[in-house]
Order: sequence, then structure tokens, then C-alpha cells
Amino acid sequence: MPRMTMIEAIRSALDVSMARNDDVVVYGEDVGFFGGVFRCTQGLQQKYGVSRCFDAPISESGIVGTAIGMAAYGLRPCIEIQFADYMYPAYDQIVSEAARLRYRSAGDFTCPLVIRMPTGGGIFGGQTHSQSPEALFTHVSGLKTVVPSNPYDAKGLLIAAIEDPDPVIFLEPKRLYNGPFDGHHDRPVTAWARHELSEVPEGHYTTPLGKAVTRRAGEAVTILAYGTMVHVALAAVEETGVDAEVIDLRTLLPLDLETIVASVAKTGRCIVLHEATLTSGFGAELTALVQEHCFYHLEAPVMRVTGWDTPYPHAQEWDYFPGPARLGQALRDIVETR
Amino acid sequence: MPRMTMIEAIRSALDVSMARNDDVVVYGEDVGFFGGVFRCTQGLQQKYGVSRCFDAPISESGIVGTAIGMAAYGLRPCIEIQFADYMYPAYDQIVSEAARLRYRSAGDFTCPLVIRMPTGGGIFGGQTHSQSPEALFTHVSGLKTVVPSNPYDAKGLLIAAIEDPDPVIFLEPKRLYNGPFDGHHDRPVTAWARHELSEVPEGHYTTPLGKAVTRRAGEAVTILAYGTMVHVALAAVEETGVDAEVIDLRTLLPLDLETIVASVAKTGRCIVLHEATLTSGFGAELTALVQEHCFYHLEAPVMRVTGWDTPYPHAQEWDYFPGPARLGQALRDIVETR
Amino acid sequence: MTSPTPLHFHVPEPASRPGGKPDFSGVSIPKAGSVRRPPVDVPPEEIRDLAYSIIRVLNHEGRAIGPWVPDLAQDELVAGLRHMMTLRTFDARMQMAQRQGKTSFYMQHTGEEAVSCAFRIALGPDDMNFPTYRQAGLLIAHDYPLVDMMCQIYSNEHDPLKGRQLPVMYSSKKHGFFSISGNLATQFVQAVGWAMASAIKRDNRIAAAWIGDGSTAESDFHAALVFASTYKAPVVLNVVNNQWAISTFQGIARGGSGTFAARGLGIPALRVDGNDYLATYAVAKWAIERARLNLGPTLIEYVTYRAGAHSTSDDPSAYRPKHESEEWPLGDPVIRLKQHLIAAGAWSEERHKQTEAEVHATVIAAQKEAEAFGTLHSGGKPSARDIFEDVYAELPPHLRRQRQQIGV
Amino acid sequence: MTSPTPLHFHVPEPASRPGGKPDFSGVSIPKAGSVRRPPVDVPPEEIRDLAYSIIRVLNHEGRAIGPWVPDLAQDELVAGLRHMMTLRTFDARMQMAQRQGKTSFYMQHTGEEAVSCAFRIALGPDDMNFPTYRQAGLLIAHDYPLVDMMCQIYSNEHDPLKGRQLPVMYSSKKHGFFSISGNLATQFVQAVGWAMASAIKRDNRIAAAWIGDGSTAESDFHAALVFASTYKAPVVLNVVNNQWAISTFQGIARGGSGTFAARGLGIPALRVDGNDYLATYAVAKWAIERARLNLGPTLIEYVTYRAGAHSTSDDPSAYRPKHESEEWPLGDPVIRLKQHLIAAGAWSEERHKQTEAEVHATVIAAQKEAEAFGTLHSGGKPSARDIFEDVYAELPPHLRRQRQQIGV
Ligand SMILES: Cc1ncc(C[n+]2csc(CCOP(=O)(O)OP(=O)(O)O)c2C)c(N)n1
Ligand SMILES: Cc1ncc(C[n+]2csc(CCOP(=O)(O)OP(=O)(O)O)c2C)c(N)n1
Ligand SMILES: [Mg+2]
Ligand SMILES: [Mg+2]
Repeated sequence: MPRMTMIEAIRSALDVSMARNDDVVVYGEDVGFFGGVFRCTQGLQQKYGVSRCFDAPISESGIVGTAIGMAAYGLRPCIEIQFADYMYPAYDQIVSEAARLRYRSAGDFTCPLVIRMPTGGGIFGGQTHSQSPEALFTHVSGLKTVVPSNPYDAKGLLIAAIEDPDPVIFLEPKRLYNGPFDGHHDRPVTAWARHELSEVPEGHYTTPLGKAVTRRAGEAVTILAYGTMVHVALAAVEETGVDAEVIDLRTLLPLDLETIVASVAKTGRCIVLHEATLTSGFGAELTALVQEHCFYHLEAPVMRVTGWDTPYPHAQEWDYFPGPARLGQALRDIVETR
Repeated sequence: MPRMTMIEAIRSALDVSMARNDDVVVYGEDVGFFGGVFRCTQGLQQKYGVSRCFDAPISESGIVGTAIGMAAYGLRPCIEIQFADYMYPAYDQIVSEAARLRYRSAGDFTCPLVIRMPTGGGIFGGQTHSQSPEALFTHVSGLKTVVPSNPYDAKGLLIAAIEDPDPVIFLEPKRLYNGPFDGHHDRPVTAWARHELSEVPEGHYTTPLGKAVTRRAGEAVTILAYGTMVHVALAAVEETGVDAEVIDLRTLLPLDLETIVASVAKTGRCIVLHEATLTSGFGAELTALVQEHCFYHLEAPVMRVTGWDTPYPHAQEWDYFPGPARLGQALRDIVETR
Repeated sequence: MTSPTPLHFHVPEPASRPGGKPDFSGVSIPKAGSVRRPPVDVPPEEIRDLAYSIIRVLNHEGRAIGPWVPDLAQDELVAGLRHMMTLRTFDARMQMAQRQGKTSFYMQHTGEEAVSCAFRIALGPDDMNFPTYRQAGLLIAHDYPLVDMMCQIYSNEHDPLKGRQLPVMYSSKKHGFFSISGNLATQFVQAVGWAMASAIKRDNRIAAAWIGDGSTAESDFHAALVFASTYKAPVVLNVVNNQWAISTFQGIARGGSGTFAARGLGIPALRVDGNDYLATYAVAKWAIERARLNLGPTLIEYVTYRAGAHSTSDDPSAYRPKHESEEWPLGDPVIRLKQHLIAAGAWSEERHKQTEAEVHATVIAAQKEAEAFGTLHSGGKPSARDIFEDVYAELPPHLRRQRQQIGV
Repeated sequence: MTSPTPLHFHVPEPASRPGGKPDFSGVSIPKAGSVRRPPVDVPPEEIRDLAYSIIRVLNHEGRAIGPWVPDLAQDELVAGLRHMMTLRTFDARMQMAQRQGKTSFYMQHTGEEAVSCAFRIALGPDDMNFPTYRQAGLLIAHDYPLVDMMCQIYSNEHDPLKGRQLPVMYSSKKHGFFSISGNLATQFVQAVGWAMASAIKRDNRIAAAWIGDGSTAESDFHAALVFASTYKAPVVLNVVNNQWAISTFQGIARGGSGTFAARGLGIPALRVDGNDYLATYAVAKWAIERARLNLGPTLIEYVTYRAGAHSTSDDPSAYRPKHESEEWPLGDPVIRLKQHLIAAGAWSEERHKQTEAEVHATVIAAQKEAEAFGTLHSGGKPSARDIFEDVYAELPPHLRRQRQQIGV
């Protein structure tokens, strides 16, 4: 099986989807001729023509708004917002329109739409190239929200998202594009090629939305993570020696609550991990659900290890990023609590 | 002391603030000549002139964007978004700009700005006149978020917000504008005049941001509520006879965690109540905080009683709205749990 | 160089306010028949002046004159008149039903009936409108059942939208009527996307975008213009300038140019007398043909007047002179078309009265039928189950749990 | 009526792509001195044509001709030349510093130096710019310390923004330079608000808004135009058309009109040769005076060319012909001003060389000084404490708890 980076896997998902279905169209800022600033759409315009893959004006609201019209027409737009930090001008179209079209029209009009956005930090991108706005989507009824952590899932989930009948927010952890990253920013960069989940089939397959996966089984504590944080979790577990179970959520909404509850019921302890700011982050929802569903199993409060409640700073990136040191400390603390 | 409705109290806060400080300006859609669709700004243009209170084009992004420029100049804009449901076009300006200006410029430029918005349901307003988007603000570092539940607080909090050096989101539960509402939609409407918190001083006073207040002391369970839900909570407590402590949060961020923790430590049980959809609502954050800080006191999982995870429907308003029946059931359930 | 005098702040004000005399002297109105009719493939830069004029067909005596006289047979005009009369009667009945507590809310079209009724006739059956809340004429002129409209307004058990939407927020794919959003302007850019899709698929369907004067200030209006212009999308961009946006007069949204049609980006723009059924139809037809021939978008400003209140929640006497609507220089669209037909010998006062009675009877019969299915607070209702359906194509686990909680 | 041929989708393409021959034949350039200069209180409708032309002062031989020749003394021009040279040298050094890993990111101005350098000179000391990331000339021409700029770029312990902002996102109230946002176009409407505030306060300060060609597609561009036009705000609305938005050519944002200046709403609009220091200054001065006299906003399009890469993360050879910049018909702003001064007898090749050396020495000295305070990955750093400051005026309890967690 070929080895792919996350970028290649995403490109392959788009390619496979465009080849199978003429209704799949791809556009966004710099997406057409150039192939996107992260090159996820490279070669697609050449292969499928300017009607299927093209450059858009710098108007996120226009990009999403036109895509909604296209989806209502019957196309399957898979659009790119250059950075998740730039989705705010499109937020009205996403929240008030894409998410509600089916409901409003009692199913007469639908909105099968995928909005891809690079998300998260770790690239010295400062406050407008580092954000993790997933909680701003999970609060919105009618949206599905997906965050892959590796090339294999990225491709399978993206194809599933494109084939889904409803609007899907597809958040791509940009720090993972070219290699796995466990938060050890001062160690040499590793390539995907050496990671088992970079083995990606060339053709069509899907990874179902709404299903989490256990990346590491363990007994002492459950770590709930997604995107880059899955790698941070695995690193911290290895370094601390704490026998943690690491769950990669993959889809935040609909959430695979069953897998979570089964794990926490077993371990009795839970740490929620994300890059986004703490307050009202998706970790709050996870914490609330875990305490609702596993209350009598919990031996310690659910802990949240997250970014701070500040804008994402440039120079102090590694003081902000919840890396393996911070998680490691939390792991040691939580297993000692009773 | 005069009796005021919530509308009159808000108008009085604006009037007092404009009279004391020439830098306070008020504008928004239909806000000038007409005095706002809820009449909160009635008479202000006549009193202070068109330069201090005026009509704006229908562009929420323009309203907030210009207000940021004005605040940076040194004015104190207190602007109105006609319904909270229409804040999305301004969300970029609120999140990326107002909330971050002080941080970005290391304090060189600041943004003392108040954004008033009618919020919440209960008026058969359908999906675009009923939303409660508070969690979309509490997730944003740099914003303060306030929700008054009565005329006295509304005035004191609004003056405090206008005098605050940072941007404040001021959510006005529209169902409370003309009278208290406890969720019993089929009972006669009551007027503010008969409520003790409609006694409002005419002049200047402030209610500090960041301080909750206990509306009813109790031993059996703590109810955390804000806005309209405070009245629903008090009604349900009375009807069930459960000896609940009802806390009116007033400010969601910064949150008065001390008051919350002291109460739950005492009661050992907690219900979080809000109109907004459940998933990633502000109740998730409250639940997470309570279980983090009161874990060893909790005798039952924190329960959330909220709107459903759907758009706000028109005809089924009372099936959607978390009224005293739903809360009453939760109260009975939680005191029986152990 | 620096002026010694301080700056001062300018806030536009309408010509008159309550208590004052209505004053439309600022609205300059060219003679009917006086504006030229270019071919549909005219280069946009050659018709920039048309954005500052007003195309009119019907003159004072009700005669149709000039190059824009459309190719409409008299029975088509009679049908058009009947559509407008139906809409007006429908409005009156539903306004009253709201006052009687049968529904929560209603919005009238009074004075603007020609715009949507005439446009619908110019459009093809497979085209799609992206309307605002003030274009029910698009449904009525396309024979969408009045009963269905009313059931939506009553949120009753036959409401096609299952009680979820505010009254008048209709939706019907089959009738080329896109789901109305409560959020202004969002649909304008969606229309452009729909039109782009038609071109991408190499179909021949076109889209019509709708927006009010006040809402052109919204961001999505700009996005729509940018995308339509960039991709030459087959879309007609309709701006209904009815002079008011709730209490806010059009000068607050229009900016200095005195026209909504001159918004640049190289999109050809026409301005038309929106109370003139014939002119409205003719201009719509021109723009629709342009789009159909892949010549790209056209922006049309319909100059009209909102004679009624903004909605049932509004009282215009607080912000404009009471009898302003009577002074509106472009008259009433129903009366003008009626007079044209009479002048043309195809209509009479008696036939008009008779039609009025027929229309009234039809609307009342529909209302009876609709009310048999319930009104907002009594009779048949949509189910609480419907709250949870259609959020997604399939009910996800968390919504299933929530639905169980209310036991439906 | 309905065309039998299917629609097709139109996507604009630039005149040439990598491997092709650069082609600017589509850019029509009027002769220097040929565009009239109206008085600043001209009614906007009388100068609509200026939005489609290009105001130019310097001709091929470097002579300044026509009605727009500004009132600038030769030493002022020499100072302007030095500003542009400083900016170019600064760019070169910082670009290199980024390559050397001393910072994460940098953005150059190459080819566009005249725009911001000339504009700053035309502006008053109390006015406020709302810049994008490509107007560092506003700081340099206003004697903001190069060292401070570099400390910002290095995010070092003397960074005035405490390491929080991406390199080049400067901010200085004292120097009339508003905090730069990473989000495009947001500042455009903020500038209008600042200008409105000045008018509300009856002060005499004006604002200058800045935006790139690509970013005019953003919603806030429209909001700015609507508000500026409605309230006649004392603001200059600057659009820097450097032909590219990262890899996207200006045709994707411009729409059909071929100009960014013709955006309607009745705002007077000028188009100017952005590589002509004198013309740029003269046009800026005209618009600034208009604003100062309370005559309202002016929109200016600066026609220029982004000769370098978009940023250090970009490689333009992937999307445009390699030597396109050399073919740009409006030349290089530094060379053009230099030639003008030589033609006027106020400059020479030797003085230019000597100035080049001086500028180089100054920039290098500043760089040394800045690097002594640290660079991104070595030396002095802002504190982790600074993460938590300035989120609010006062540290709220939850941030105090979080700060305690990292023990600073
Ligand atoms: C985004 C948004 N902002 C504000 C409103 C509230 N609102 C509803 S209708 C209206 C006036 C619209 O005026 P116009 O566009 O002229 O349309 P008209 O009502 O005159 O047909 C306003 C401000 C809204 N529905 N959506
Ligand atoms: C809201 C938003 N969307 C997208 C981006 C990413 N982005 C940064 S610069 C740029 C191109 C801007 O082009 P233009 O406005 O022409 O300015 P120039 O770089 O040419 O000076 C883009 C798309 C952004 N910063 N903000
Ligand atoms: Mg209107
Ligand atoms: Mg550019």
C-alpha cells in the first residue's frame, strides 16, 4: 500500500471523490491553479477542469454562501477555508443557513457540503493561523464536525464527509500535514512515512463518521483526544508510564459516546485534551457528558488539559500549547487522586 | 423609588450614561429616530442629538466594526444588534477584533464597547428571534458576557458594562422586557410593577460585573441559572417544594465561581439551566467547573436542563423551552439520586 | 491646508417625518417610454446611465408606450391583475387572522404586488427564486396552493414546514421558491451559487436573487455581486427598493449615489418602476434572457413603496407621515394595471368588481380549509416529534436520547 | 426564448501563467499629465470617469507634468526616496533573517514602496492609519524606530507587542498606525468608525483605511463603503491593487468593471499610478483635504505590482511567469523617483550610491541592536506571563488560576 502524508491523503480523497462523482466540486482561495496554500488540491484543476476546481475571491462568506446554493442545486461542494481562523466571516452562512436548511424546509432542500479548514497550532502561526474553533461548530445543531489525526483516517473520513447528506465541518490539524507531531517541538521532525497510519489505499474507502477509535488500551485513566492531541497523548503516556487508554474521537459530533463511556467506566478516571481555549471549549462538553454518564465510576474529577483562555500567542507558542509535559503532569496527578 | 420595566431600566441606563459622559454613543438598526424595535433607545436621539444616537445601515458587521474604530478613538459606543440571532455577520469583528485589540497592541489600543442584543425565546419568534448564543461568546477570550434577569440588575449591569474598559456582550432576555416570565406561558402575563426588582433608582449606580447573586437560599440542590431561567427556577422550586438554592449568575464571564462552589459544596447537588441548545452550551462549562471544583461534595451527577439540540421551532415553542415542568422533574429526580 | 473648522457628523434624514407633509420631490421620475432598450448582449459599460434612470412603460393615462412595452397578451395581463388582487386579499385576510390571534406574525406586500407577480411570469418553470419574506407573489403567480401558504402561516398539522418556521417563511422546491431565512441577505449569495451550479452542470436553469433596499447594506449582498460578476453567473439580482427598512429610510443604506442599481463590479444594472406591471415584466424578461444566454448577471432595482407596516409588529406612523403612501408618485400597481386594461378596452369597472368578489371568495374558501387543519393555538398541531426530525438526514444518538426525554 | 445551448461556467484567468510570456497588454495606461484635476469639492457624479483612468505625473523621461504635479520641495522628494530605499533594504534584511531562522515569517513590499511612503507624508500627525501588512512605509516615513520594528519581527524581549503577534503585525498609536489584524479587511470598516468618531467629537483628525485588491471581495470592504458613504465619514479608503492576492490574480476579485475604484455608493473615486511617488502623493493629498474639509470619503485605487513573493511562505513562480515583474509597465517606484530627481538636477548616480550605502549601514546597525535583544529562537524572550496580560484590563480570576498553573 502506498505511504501518504496527510496532505496527500486529503488530496487523494478529493481525487477519488471527484472521479467517482461529477457533482463534487472543489474551490476556495488559491485552491485552483496553485493547488491551495497547503497544496491539498494540487493537480485537481488540471485533472478535472476549471469548472470542478477553481479559485475563489477572498470572501469566506461568499465561498460558503455559494456552496450552499450549489449543494441545494444538487452538487457536492467540498470547499476550503484557507485557515480555520478565517471562517468567522462565513459563520452566519454556516450556522444560520447550511446547518438549518434541511430543518427549515422540512427536508425539501438539503445541504450536502463539506467545509475543510486547516486548524490548530504548532507552526508559529500566531493568533490567526493557530486557532481551534471546533466548539463553535459543535454548539450548532445541524452540523457534523470531524477532526482526523492521521492520513488513513483523513482520507476515509473526508470521503465519508463528502458522501454525507448533511453539512460537515472538516478540521485538518495543520501541524500534522507533513508528519506526526507529539508536541516535542525541540526534537527532529518525523515524517509520516514511518507511521503505520500513513499506509493509505489508493482507491475508495470510507471511515464512518461518528465512530471513535481506541489508539491505546489502558486501565488507569482514559484520555479523550482528537487531531494533533492524539499524538501528544500517546507520547505523554509512554513517557509517564501511566497505563492510560487513549481514545481518538475522530468525529466530535455526532459523538461516539458509547466508546467513551465504556472506557471511563473501566478506568474510572478521565482527562480531556485539546488545543482550544479552556472555557466553553469542546472539553467542557466532554467533561459534562462523562460526569453525567460515568458519575458512579469516577474516582477523580475529569481533568481538562487545554490551551489557555487567551489569544494564541506567537513567541510563547510552547507555553501555550498543551504538550506532553503538561499532560504528563496531569496524568501523574490524576492517577494519584482518589 | 420608581418602578421600571426591563426596557425602561435599560433606557434609563443609557440615558444616565449618555448624560454623564459625552463619549457614550448609541446606534444600531432602527435605534435612532424610532427608538429601536423594542423601544430601548426611545427618546435618546431627541435628547442627545443625532450625533449621539442614530440609525445604522443593516450591516451588523459594519455596526460592530465602526464601533471598534470609535472605541479605539476614545468613544464609548453602546450599540444594539436587533436580535442576538443576527449577530453572526458581526461575529468576525467581535471575536477577531474587539476581543483581541488590547492583547494585540499590548494595551496601546483598547476597545471599551458594549454590544446589546435581545436574546432567548418565549415570544413565538421562531428560529431567528429566539436564540441564546451566549456560549459562542464565553468561548472567546477577551469578551465579557452579561445576562440580567430583572430591571434593577439590567440597569446596574449595563452602566457597569458601559464603564468597563473592555468589550462586553450584553444579552437582554427579550421575554423579560415587559414582565417577569416563569415559563408558565398559559397563565396571565404579569407586569414588572409587582416585582420587587422593578424598583430602580433614577440616577447612577452600578451592579458589578462578575458577581452572582443567590435569589433563594436552599439546602437540597443548587440551581445555576441566568436571564429568564432564573424565574423559571424560582417557579419550579416553589411548585416542587424542593429546597433548592437558586443562583442568578448575572455575568457568565468572568464567572463568580466562588459563589457557585460554596453553594454546591453545601447542597451536594447541582442543576444547570439554560434555554440554549445542550451540546457545547454554557451549561457544559458550568458542569465541568462544578465537577472539577466540587467533585468530593457531589452526591449526584450535575444535571443539565436546556433547550434541545435543534433549531428553535415556532409552533413547538413550549415543547422546546425548558420550562418549570421539565425543571421540576429534574429537581425531583436529582434529590432522589444518591 | 488643514481646515480650521472642526468636522461635523452627518446623518441622513428622510424628507419628512410624522406631522410633516409627505415629500417625494427628491425622487426624479422619467416619463414613461423615455428610456432606451439596449439589446441583451450590450456591453455593460455602455448602459451605466440606466442605473440612474427609471424604466417605465405605463403612462398617466394607462397607455403602454416606448421600447420596453412587453409582449404580453391581454389575457396574460388579466391573469397578472388577478394575481396581484389575490395577493392583496390574501394579505388582508392573514393580517386580520394575526390580529385575531390565529397566528403569531404576518408580513404584507401592499403596494409592491407587481414586482414578484410580474417577475414570476417572466421566469421559466425550472428556475429558482431565492426570495425574502415579501415575495409571496412568486408563489401566487405560480399557482402554489393558497391553502398550503395558510397552513404554513397557521403552523397547523398540514403546515408543509411542520410548524418549524415563522409565518410567511415558505419553502417549495417544486415551485422554484427557496426556503426563506430570517437572516437578511444570506439568500442573495446562495442564489449566485445555485446559478453557478447550473452553469457547472451545463444545464439551462437560472436563479433569481431577492433583497430589500435596507438589506443591501449586508455583507452577503457584496459577496453575491463579487461572485456573480467574477463567474458571470446566470442570475438575476433583484433589489426591491420599497423606500423603507422597518423604520429606516432608504437613504441610510443607499449611500451617496441615489440608486441601488449603480453598485459597480461591471454588472449591468437596470432601474425600473416597480409599480408598473408591464415595465417590471419587461425588465425581468430582459435580464432573464441575458442570464439564459450565458451573458451573466443583471442587477435590477425595482422602485416601489411599502404602503403597509413592515410587519404585524410594526407601526409606521411613528416614523413617517401618516398619508405618505398616498403621495407616492408611482401610484398603486393594482390600480395602474386595471386602468391600463380598461384603457385598452380589455377590462371594466364591473369586471374588476366581479373579480374582486371572486378573489375574495377563493381566499376565504382557502382560509376555511386551512383553519380546519388548525391555527397556531387551537386545533391540529405539528407533533413535538417534528422538533427532532430533519436536523440531520438520520436521527443521531444524542437527538434520539433527547426525543426520548420528552417521550414522543 | 430559452436558449437551446447549455450554460457554461466562466472562470477568469490571468493573461499568462508560468512558462508563458508576461502580458500586460490588458492594462491600459494613460499618458502622464493627461487626467484632469477637479477641485476637492467636486460633486462625485461629475468625476465618475476618473475611476476608470489612471492619474500619472512622472513621464517616461522622469519629468513631472500636468495638473497633478504636487507641491513638494526637492528635499522632500529626496527624503521620500530615502524612505523607499530604507523600506527596500529593511525588507531585504528581514527576508534574509527569516531564511536564517531568526524569525518565523516576513512579508515584503518590493515594488509597492511609493504607496505607503508617499501617503504618510501627505497625512497629518494626528491622523490614523488602519493598515494591512504591506504598509510598513507608513512607519518608516514617519520615523518609527527601525529597531522597534525589528524587535517586533524577532518577537524578542523588546518587542513592543510582547511576542504576541506574528512578525510585521506592528502597532503604534503614537505613530498613527493601528494594530494590524491577521484577518483581512476588518480594519477597513474600523477606519470608518474612527473617522466617524472624529466627526462626532468635532475634532479634525481623519482616518486612512487600507486594503489589498484581493481583500476587497471581503464583506467588510462593503460595510466600510456603506458606512463611509452614509455618514460622509472623513476617511480615505485606499485600495492597493498590486495585481495579486497570494496566487490569485486580481481578476478574481475585481469583477467585470476592470477597476476597483468604481465601486459605487456615490463615493468619489480616483485611480492612480501607485509606482509614481508624485502622483500618489498628490492624489492622497487631494483626498485627505477633502476629508479634512468634511466633504466625506474618497476611494483611491493605487495601481501597482507585487514584485516579490506574497510572504516568506510563498513561491510565485508556481503561478505566474518568472519575469513578469520586469515587464510591469509602471516600472519601479524607487528608480522612477531617482530618475526624476536626476532629471531635475537634484540627484546623481553617485549620491544615490552613497545614500544606498548609508541606508544599508543604518538598517544593519538597527538590526544589530535588535538582535542584541534576542531573535525568535535565541536570546531575550518575552515572558510566559505576557500570555495572560492584556486579555482584559484586569486579570480575571480564571486567568489568574491558569497563570498559576504554569507557575509564572
Ligand atoms: C441579519 C439580520 N439583521 C436584522 C434583521 C431584522 N430585520 C428584519 S426585516 C428588516 C428590514 C429589512 O428592510 P429591507 O431590506 O428594505 O426589506 P423590506 O422589509 O423593506 O422588504 C430588519 C432590519 C434580520 N432579519 N436579519
Ligand atoms: C479573512 C481572511 N481570509 C484569508 C486570509 C489569508 N490571506 C492572507 S493574505 C491573502 C491575500 C490578500 O491579497 P490582497 O488583498 O491582494 O493583498 P496583498 O497581499 O496583495 O497585499 C490571503 C488570502 C486572511 N488573512 N484573512
Ligand atoms: Mg425596504
Ligand atoms: Mg494584492
